[in-house]
Amino acid sequence: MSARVGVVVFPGACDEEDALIAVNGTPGLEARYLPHGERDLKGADAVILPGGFSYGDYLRAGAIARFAPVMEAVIEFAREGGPVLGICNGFQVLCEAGLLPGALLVNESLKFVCRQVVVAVDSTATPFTSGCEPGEQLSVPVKHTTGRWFAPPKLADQVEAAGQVVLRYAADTNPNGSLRDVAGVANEDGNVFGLMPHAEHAVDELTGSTDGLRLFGSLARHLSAVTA
Amino acid sequence: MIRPKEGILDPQGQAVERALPALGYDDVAHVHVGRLIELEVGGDERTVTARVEEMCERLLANPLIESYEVQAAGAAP
Amino acid sequence: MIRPKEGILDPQGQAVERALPALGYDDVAHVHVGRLIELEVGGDERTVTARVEEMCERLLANPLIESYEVQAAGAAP
Amino acid sequence: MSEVAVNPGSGLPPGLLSQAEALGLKRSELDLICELLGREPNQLELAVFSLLWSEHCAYKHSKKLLRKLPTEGPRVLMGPGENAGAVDVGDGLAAVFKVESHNHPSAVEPFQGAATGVGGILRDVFAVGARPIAVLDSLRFGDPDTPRTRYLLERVVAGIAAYGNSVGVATVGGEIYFEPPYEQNCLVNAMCVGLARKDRLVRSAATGVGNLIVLLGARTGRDGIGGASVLASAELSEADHDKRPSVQIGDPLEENKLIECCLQLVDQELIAALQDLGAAGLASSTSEMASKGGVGLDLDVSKVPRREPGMEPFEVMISESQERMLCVVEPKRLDDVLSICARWETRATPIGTVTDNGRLRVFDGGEEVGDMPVPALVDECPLYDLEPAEPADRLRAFADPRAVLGHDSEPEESLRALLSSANVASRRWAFEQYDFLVGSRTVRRPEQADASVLRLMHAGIETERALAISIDGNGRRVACDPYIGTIEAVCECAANLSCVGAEPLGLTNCLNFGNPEKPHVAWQLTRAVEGMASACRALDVPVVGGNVSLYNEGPEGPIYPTPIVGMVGEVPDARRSPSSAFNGSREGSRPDLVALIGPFRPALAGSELEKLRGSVVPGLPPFDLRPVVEALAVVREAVRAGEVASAHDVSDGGLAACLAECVALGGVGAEIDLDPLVHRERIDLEAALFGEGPGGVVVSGPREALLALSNRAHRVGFLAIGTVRGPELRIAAGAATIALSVEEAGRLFHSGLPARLS
Ligand SMILES: Nc1ncnc2c1ncn2[C@@H]1O[C@H](COP(=O)(O)OP(=O)(O)O)[C@@H](O)[C@H]1O
Ligand SMILES: [Mg+2]
Repeated sequence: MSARVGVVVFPGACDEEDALIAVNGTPGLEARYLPHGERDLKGADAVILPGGFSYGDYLRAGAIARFAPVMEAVIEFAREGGPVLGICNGFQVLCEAGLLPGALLVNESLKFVCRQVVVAVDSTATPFTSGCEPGEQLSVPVKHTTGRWFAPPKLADQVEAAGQVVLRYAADTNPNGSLRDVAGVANEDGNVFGLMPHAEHAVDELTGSTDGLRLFGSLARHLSAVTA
Repeated sequence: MIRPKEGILDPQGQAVERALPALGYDDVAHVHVGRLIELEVGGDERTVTARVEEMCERLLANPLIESYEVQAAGAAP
Repeated sequence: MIRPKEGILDPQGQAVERALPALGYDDVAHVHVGRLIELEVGGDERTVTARVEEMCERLLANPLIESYEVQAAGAAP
Repeated sequence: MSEVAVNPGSGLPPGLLSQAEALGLKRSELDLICELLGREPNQLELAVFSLLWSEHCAYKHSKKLLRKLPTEGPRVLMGPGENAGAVDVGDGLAAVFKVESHNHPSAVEPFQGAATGVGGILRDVFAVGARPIAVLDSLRFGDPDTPRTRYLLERVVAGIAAYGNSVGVATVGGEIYFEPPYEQNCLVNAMCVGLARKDRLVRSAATGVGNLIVLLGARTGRDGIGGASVLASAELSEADHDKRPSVQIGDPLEENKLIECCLQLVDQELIAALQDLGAAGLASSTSEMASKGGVGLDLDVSKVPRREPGMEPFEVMISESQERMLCVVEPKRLDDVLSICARWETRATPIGTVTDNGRLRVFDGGEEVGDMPVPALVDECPLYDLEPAEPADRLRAFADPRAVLGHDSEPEESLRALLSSANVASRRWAFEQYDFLVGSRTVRRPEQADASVLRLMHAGIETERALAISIDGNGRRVACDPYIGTIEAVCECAANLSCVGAEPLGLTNCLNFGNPEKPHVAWQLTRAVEGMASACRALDVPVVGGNVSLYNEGPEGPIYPTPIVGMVGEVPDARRSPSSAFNGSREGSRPDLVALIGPFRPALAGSELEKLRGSVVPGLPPFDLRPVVEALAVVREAVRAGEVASAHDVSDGGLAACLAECVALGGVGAEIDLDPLVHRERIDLEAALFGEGPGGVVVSGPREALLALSNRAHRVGFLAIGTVRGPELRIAAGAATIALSVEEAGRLFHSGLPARLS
């Protein structure tokens, strides 16, 4: 039986269907939507906060979504060790919610940037990268205005030391000016992971690349192990 | 201080206004989100204010949709 | 009033600072761009300020990267 | 009600006439309004008439001309007259599309103007029940060296990005040209393509007496009332004036919810008609819905949710507040409709009912504040005949482009200048600001191929097929010859589709011209429409919709006449859509051959090279459409058969620029010999290298495949011109050789635009 992945839908979401397609295209996973007003996760084995512009990204990206009713359940699920993946806007929401360290700032260019980039896997100690090789390079697109990961120096050192940096942009390809080329970070336990690159837009050769499946495939394997 | 002009749609303000009750603040009204630009310019207060107003008119604000107000914050340290 | 914290790169402020000399303002320094949020809340000044500070802490600002300052503007008309 | 007998030409109170004139109505039009009403209009009626009888709503100067366009075809599901056109794309699906201009608002406030332009064209597409899947933008600015152009470009692109990205629709393509005549009056045209189930297409005709008119979406403010504020009953102070913003602000979050809400209403078949609120707001949307349904409507403006206190009824009727839609609902379905709207957090308010009296009656609570016959509003506006006259000098109205290249420049220097020129250089600076991926349909991204390719997938229906989309138009060439230039624009669009293996299914267009009351502008417009009609007939492509934007003039005169053509085509196998770039991966084994297909007869007239030399002269060489159409079919078949690895049509900058792009984008060099072309066409070297014209496509592919293709392509023109290999592009033609390293080609091409903007 496939593991169930809940894809949270906030008002103003954009890439929720793309996340759904990516999950459903991964053997062993099955996706369903979790509307923002839901108070429980309907038995989801993992949760994805997809990309988009929740609540228009008005005020600050992710700031308002973080208070949606469904987030209480997501936070509790994360605290209990459930796998939670935040992609782009989802990453911003997880930082705003305090589930991930640091914050995302406006790109150095001040502009939205949509391009294919290469990221290297720095940590395989998350359910989303456990199937990757350390240092493995993935070709995935980014598309965001607010993707410059930042943490005050002490926090950044802690995050590095604890091995929480999961993805880094390959040398000279950092699209937003993020600190230490960080493209994705996890919490201390590794079960909550946020990344700016859109892994869900890299699941089909026809539309660009399939490297995103490395992440979804890892999750499928992880879930089949824990639910078996 | 740059604000959306009266009568101009302020989607940001609306979004904040709608978000606050969920956090338990249900008596908040008329939320508007604008921009705060702080800068240091040399000169005495009168001329500085006049020059910054000119900057607002020409660059900092969009007079078609925004109004601005200049406040002098005293001499720089 | 919400400002980018000191020490954090503020590309918006930099962009303004770079644009001003082209308009003939070449003695402007330390430009920072923040947000100005104005809202109406009931209550006396002390409690209102405290409540709005709480809103900033929880929603309006992100304390990791932004500092905030609350100013009471007097009773609503 | 006024009882003054109307005696056209005499009895009108002077106040009324001056108000009408301030609103843009002619005296004769006011007389006609009085006659149709049987009395003088009150203030609200005057406001409504003046807007519905404006050029923008009534197409006073273009309606007769547009009848020349072919609009029928076996695949057409909806033609001009609906909010957007629709063609059958098989599997029970329809592709819905339209292009629209937002030129003037963008010239005033480029960010919001462009943003709301995107919002508006999306609404036209989901108004017929289609999910918007792609946006393309067609932009025209002045010389990129002026601060005004840089400001407009930056802000327009940022506005499109802000709205399109945030609403969640991919911006997959477009075009940008820089020419001095657009300096004051930039052009911002946006095209949207959507997908719908064929059996769920919705029309805008209001039907069913007793049905409810329900307003959806944003609250109504005083947006866009500026011009009509002469009608405000109270004296206006400066401060009040500020309350009627001429600039509308877009709210993509509201639109995102509105799209989902409307599509769900359509999907559940809960509404009888749907219509967006665009120019002239409620006034135009209600009267057009009533007109199409042959019914009347009673509206109560007091029910309309307001953003501002103290709005007058006429303001509510003509407000252009964004992100609003109108639908017709049977009373028994109202509760279902309201509950879906609540789910999407979309405001929904019944504001009127359908009647059988053919009148638009407006109430403010219990009081009647307006009563107008619907046909008078929609059908009786006088149409004007154009008075075209060909000017002695077609280009006199336009300033010459600045010369940046000498008349005797060497070929290599010319190629460098062209490749990095504002009109030829890569548009990456712009398109990277757009989300071209959302929706998971994008098979060919910007710059990967001549047309954008999107997988055909909608509402659980998956196919192997794809849609190809392109938008094109070259105002300078149209200025040189409006008839031929417009034909070329249509051919260019079709060529782009052929390069990805697509067959055109339908065409949409936006006619951006100057003041049609000027005889030479009328002539340009007439010839352009005639050219479009000829090209569409030759290609067998129906026109399914479009838009007209007239009076585009700055203080220095009119813009270049600029018909913009958008086309949607069908690709049978999404996996077989080659890129524009040469493919270096087979290098070493047996490198790909390069061939030029088609009856390409390059000439320097109207070319980018002439522009760089500051000497554009009137006239374009005439050509036969039939062989061009045949050549495009040959290319299309070759692509579909998988015979070619790349296909790129020859356009701005001619063959040399085309080849340099194939090299720059492919990261591999080529050895090219243009002597075969020079001999076939008996042209000089410069014309062969940099001449432009329709009907040329550069393809590359494995030797055997191209040799096989040459047999079939022979009759439409096939020249083997070289090989894909090496670290540089070498072009030999007669005694001249051009050599440009791959690296330099890439640098020139990619830095051309950003270098001009910093
Ligand atoms: N250049 C054109 N070619 C074909 N159809 C056109 C053209 N211009 C306008 N139309 C058609 O006329 C109708 C009215 O256009 P428009 O006023 O732009 O519609 P809307 O108000 O829905 O935006 C539409 O159906 C449109 O497709
Ligand atoms: Mg419409």
